[in-house]
Amino acid sequence: MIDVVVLFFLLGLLAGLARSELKLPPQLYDSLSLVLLLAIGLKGGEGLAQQPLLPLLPQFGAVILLGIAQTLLAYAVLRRRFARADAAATAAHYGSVSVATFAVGVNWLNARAIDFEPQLPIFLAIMEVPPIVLGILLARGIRAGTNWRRLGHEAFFGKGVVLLLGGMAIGWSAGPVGLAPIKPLFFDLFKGALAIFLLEMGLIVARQAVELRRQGLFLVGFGVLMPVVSAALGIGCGVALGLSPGGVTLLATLAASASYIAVPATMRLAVPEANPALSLAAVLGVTFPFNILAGIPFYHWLAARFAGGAP
Amino acid sequence: MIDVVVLFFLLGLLAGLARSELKLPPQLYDSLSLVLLLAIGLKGGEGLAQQPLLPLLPQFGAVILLGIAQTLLAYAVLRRRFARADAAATAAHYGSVSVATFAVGVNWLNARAIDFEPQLPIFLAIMEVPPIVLGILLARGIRAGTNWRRLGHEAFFGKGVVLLLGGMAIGWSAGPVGLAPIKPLFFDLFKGALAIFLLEMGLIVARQAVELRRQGLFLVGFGVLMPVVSAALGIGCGVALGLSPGGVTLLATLAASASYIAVPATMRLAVPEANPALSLAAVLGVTFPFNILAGIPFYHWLAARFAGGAP
Amino acid sequence: MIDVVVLFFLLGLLAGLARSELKLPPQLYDSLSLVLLLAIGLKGGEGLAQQPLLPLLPQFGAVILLGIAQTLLAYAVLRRRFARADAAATAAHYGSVSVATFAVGVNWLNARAIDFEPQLPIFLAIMEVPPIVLGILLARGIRAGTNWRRLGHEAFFGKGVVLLLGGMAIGWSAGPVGLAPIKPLFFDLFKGALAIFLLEMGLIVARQAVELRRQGLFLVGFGVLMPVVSAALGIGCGVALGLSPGGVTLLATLAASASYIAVPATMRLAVPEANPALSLAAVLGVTFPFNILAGIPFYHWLAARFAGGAP
Amino acid sequence: MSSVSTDKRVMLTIVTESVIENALLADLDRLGARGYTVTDARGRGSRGVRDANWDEAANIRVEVICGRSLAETLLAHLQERYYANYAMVACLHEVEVLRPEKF
Amino acid sequence: MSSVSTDKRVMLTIVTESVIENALLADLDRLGARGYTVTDARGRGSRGVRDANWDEAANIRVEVICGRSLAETLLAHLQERYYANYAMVACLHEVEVLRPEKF
Amino acid sequence: MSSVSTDKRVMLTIVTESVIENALLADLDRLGARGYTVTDARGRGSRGVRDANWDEAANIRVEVICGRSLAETLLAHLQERYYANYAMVACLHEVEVLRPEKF
Ligand SMILES: Nc1ncnc2c1ncn2[C@@H]1O[C@H](COP(=O)(O)O)[C@@H](O)[C@H]1O
Ligand SMILES: Nc1ncnc2c1ncn2[C@@H]1O[C@H](COP(=O)(O)O)[C@@H](O)[C@H]1O
Ligand SMILES: Nc1ncnc2c1ncn2[C@@H]1O[C@H](COP(=O)(O)O)[C@@H](O)[C@H]1O
Ligand code: NA
Ligand code: NA
Ligand code: NA
Repeated sequence: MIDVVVLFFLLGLLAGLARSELKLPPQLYDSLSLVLLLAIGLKGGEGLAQQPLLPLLPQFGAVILLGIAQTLLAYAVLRRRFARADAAATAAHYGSVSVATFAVGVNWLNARAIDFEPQLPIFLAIMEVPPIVLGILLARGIRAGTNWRRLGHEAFFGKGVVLLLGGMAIGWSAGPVGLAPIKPLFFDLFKGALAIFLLEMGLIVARQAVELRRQGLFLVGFGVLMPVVSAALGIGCGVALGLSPGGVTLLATLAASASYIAVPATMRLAVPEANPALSLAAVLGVTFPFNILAGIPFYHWLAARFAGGAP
Repeated sequence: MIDVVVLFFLLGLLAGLARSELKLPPQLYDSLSLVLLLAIGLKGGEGLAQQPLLPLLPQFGAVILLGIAQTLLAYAVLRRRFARADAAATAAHYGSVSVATFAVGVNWLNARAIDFEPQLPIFLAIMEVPPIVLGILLARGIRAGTNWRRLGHEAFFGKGVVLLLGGMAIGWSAGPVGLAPIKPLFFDLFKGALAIFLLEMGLIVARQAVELRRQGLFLVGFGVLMPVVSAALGIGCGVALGLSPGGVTLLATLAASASYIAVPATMRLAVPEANPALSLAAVLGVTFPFNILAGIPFYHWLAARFAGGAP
Repeated sequence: MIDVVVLFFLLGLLAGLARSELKLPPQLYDSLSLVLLLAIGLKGGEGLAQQPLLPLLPQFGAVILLGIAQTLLAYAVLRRRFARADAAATAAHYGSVSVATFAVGVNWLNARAIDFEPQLPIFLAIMEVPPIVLGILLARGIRAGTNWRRLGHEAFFGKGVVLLLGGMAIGWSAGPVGLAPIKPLFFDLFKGALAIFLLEMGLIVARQAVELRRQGLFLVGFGVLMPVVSAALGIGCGVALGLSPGGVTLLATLAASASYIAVPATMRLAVPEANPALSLAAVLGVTFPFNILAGIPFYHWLAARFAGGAP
Repeated sequence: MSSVSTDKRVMLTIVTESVIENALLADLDRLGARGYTVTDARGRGSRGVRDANWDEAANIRVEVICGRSLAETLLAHLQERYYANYAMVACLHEVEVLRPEKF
Repeated sequence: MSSVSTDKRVMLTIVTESVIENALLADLDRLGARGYTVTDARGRGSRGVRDANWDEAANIRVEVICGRSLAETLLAHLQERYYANYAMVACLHEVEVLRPEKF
Repeated sequence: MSSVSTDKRVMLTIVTESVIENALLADLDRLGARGYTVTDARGRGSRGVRDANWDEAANIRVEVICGRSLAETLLAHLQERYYANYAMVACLHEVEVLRPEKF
């Protein structure tokens, strides 16, 4: 059966396609994403407090390489059809990751009582930035024009990274007992908050319909196949790292996901000649709905086969 | 004793009348009304999942007629005093329904552990629109000038209807087990959210004081008597439909309630020559507070006598 | 160990100092402060319902005098260095109180299961205004120019006072049973809401860094010593009133706290020649962080010694 | 003399009730405006205080840069269609633009 | 020649701290302005960055359409009453309006 | 004749994508603007509807009061740096100010 949070996404999608007057206050959307990011971070940090951190370092290297491989692959495919700037910018979206997709994956696993490693939220945080840098290099080469310092700062101290890593640090140092008093807000409300967040995502996705129709089949095909291939890479990486089936599923989900917040904002500044409508139509119009409706269960089915858990 | 949520309304009212600086962020008000609408819908849909839907169709017809009867009655009374446009626009407000009043009614019944039928939220959704259409016809006749398509779209895909019916569809297909993870937000927080919502309603009602004083006694009298007569019609309708005492109470509350969101917005566009201050002074300044302070208990007392439950 | 809510403050502070892009929607901040104020009021009112009110009147007089004494003391110290308007305005900030600091104190005591008297939130409400009036008098004398009526109205019907006293009135008349349905929002979420609120406070405090560096050591010294001296006065006052160790701690915290909402807004209007950056740098840049990081535990240690509870 | 070569156009500024936003923008479209900018506003005028505390009492402020003749067409339309029944104020002033063909 | 007959008035634009909104609007009222429009704003000027991240650092932008002499009275009042102590900027420009009796 | 003595300056109004707010304001700074005012906006233009429903589709409206020559420098910079790739519209008009040395 479809998870209830996904039903909210479908409601938003239908309302948007029917051109309903339904709108969410933008500040509600911002507030929910703040709560979701902090909650994911807190939960991960709580888990990390119970294990040594040093052995994780090689895993971090591996998932960074995973993101870079995806970006290069996407660029190679997209370059056949699009101008260099557009190919590079879109590739960066696909190399990077989406918090919303990750949250739906976490929710999917929780609903089925499938565990995953606590370092997954760290993967989420560190996989965001490298594809952005690579995308800019692919688009522009190492030219004088790029203000790397500003870009670096915006990437590393962006909202998402700060909230995720900050939440992890708090969860890590407070531990389960310290976190108890704030659990009613961050943990008990997580799924309700995710539901409302996905309602808005449905409305946003619906707005991509026009652009998608204009761009045609190539983009739709790319938007479906790219995440599947990425998920396969992610599964390979996860199995190689020895993650549990839940962890492999979530790493595949991360790989399959494509950014629609941090990357578009940064690319708009760094590669202005790229058309943002193109990337967003693929990411939001195709890949995001594909992942949350069909991808995650499929990736878990694959993960379970290869990582040896029951599907 | 007065319910705690009504105390919040009184606090807002007093603060407003004392011209306090107290203001709620408009986005908080919007967010709360979104949560309330979804929660009412989810709850209703959850209930409907346990019974066949077809036998409800005649009930839907009956409550639509109820709203139309109220609109015509209100128009006949108001036309004695006001211009055609004003009478028609105000009548549409009274024929239609108010989510906030409904929510207070639900809360009142819940606090007393009185059950009601799960289709009541559907009544809420389908009673909103017909009086709007009728009000426009009363004001303008079937003239060329009215863009019925746009109005129809705005009415049927308006925020309130989409959230209510969407919430019901989700509640219906997810069922109690599927809804469990989002209950902490939508069900446990319902009354707290309603309390803050009513605080803002109190502030809004207080702003009607000046206009009300200007309009004088006729409007005050209408604002009290119209809901009582409507509630009587609602009780008759509910008893005829064989609803439980709780259901009859809630249908009477719906009938007695008057719209202050969807109707004013639509009427402003469709009947611009009507004075919106007039309708809002009656609806918000008199009828809404009357219903939540005195009306609901009174309607329940009546309902219990006629539908045979203990008051 | 540091309380988890304080960790959120530190996260905001670090993010702000690192010039992160992290921002909270201002409406979220307003909404949280509304919930916190109401929750503090409700809790206090619930407690007051169980005791006679008349014996409290002398206590109210005592805490008003406490605030006035602090204001005069602060003025005397600041006048040695600053112009009359600046000294008076800053003194008013220190004589008055801060809800956020109070909330952190409440949280600190709750986490340690230390009780305090239910009238403390009333102290919070009545200690806000008198130092404002005194500050204006110190700055301007009793001149014709001051619109006392408007100032009085803004002070007594300001947002904070209305929500606190309104919440108390509701808590008082509803009692524990009546409040039960809204507890999930106002009580269970209190600490989570406080955590997010303090995250924003950290960002706000970080913005004071530049101004603080410009003002130099005198202001930093004042910002640390003034609350310590005030807390000592508060402890004396609390012990004299016979409060419990928790109550003495909280009264000391109130005394030590300095306003950064009501007072700056009123002073900006009433004493425009005072430089608001100066007061805010001291209050937000030094005193607020000092109180929540080091002050509260220290005041409790002192309170426990003098009021005779176990530290 | 100008170092960049600008052209004259007219800026039409409209302040009105936000409830008619959709209808008004559709009219601007239909009458030929190539673009517009909208901001949320509040205010006071002959129809009283509109403090944006809730939707019914919120204003919008719309700006259209266009040629003078279109601006006058728009203004005439506003006067005929909206002035009687809605809180509305509108005014014109000249502005200099680059890329005049855009407006 | 104009196809609609417009009249000249003046638009006074004021950007200042939102903390004085009530006081400023009361002054405009008292000095005879028949209306005004307010929007929330942020900015930078001689008193530093005011980024609207919290109430103390928020700006408002107020527009008043009126006759030139009232505009100059208002401007003189602003200068005398607010310029020294508050972050404030004000400027005037001519606008064309319909219904000149309204302003 | 004026009762208060005002001076002529120019008001540059820019409407563009909010994603470039920081970069644009840094440019204004660097090129010598002494201040600016920003409001949030939405709109429509040659790059389609920008309805501010989410961050990517939000606009800002920036105003700079300054001397004509700086305004033209800024305008030329905008044209060169932003016009090709960003949704942007800019225009100038004359305004009267007190304290001309401030701008
Ligand atoms: N003289 C004025 N100057 C600036 N804005 C005005 C003026 N008069 C009215 N407005 C604005 O236009 C809206 C509608 O005006 P009215 O139709 O006069 O009520 C008001 O709410 C104000 O926002
Ligand atoms: N040259 C300028 N152009 C446009 N707006 C300005 C200018 N200077 C100042 N402002 C605005 O006016 C506010 C107060 O200015 P100031 O008193 O110079 O700090 C600033 O926060 C800006 O929003
Ligand atoms: N003719 C116009 N009048 C007023 N604002 C405009 C006009 N054209 C464009 N805009 C604004 O400028 C933004 C960017 O315009 P564009 O680059 O044409 O898409 C739009 O989203 C509108 O907010
Ligand atoms: Na990816
Ligand atoms: Na009704
Ligand atoms: Na104090």
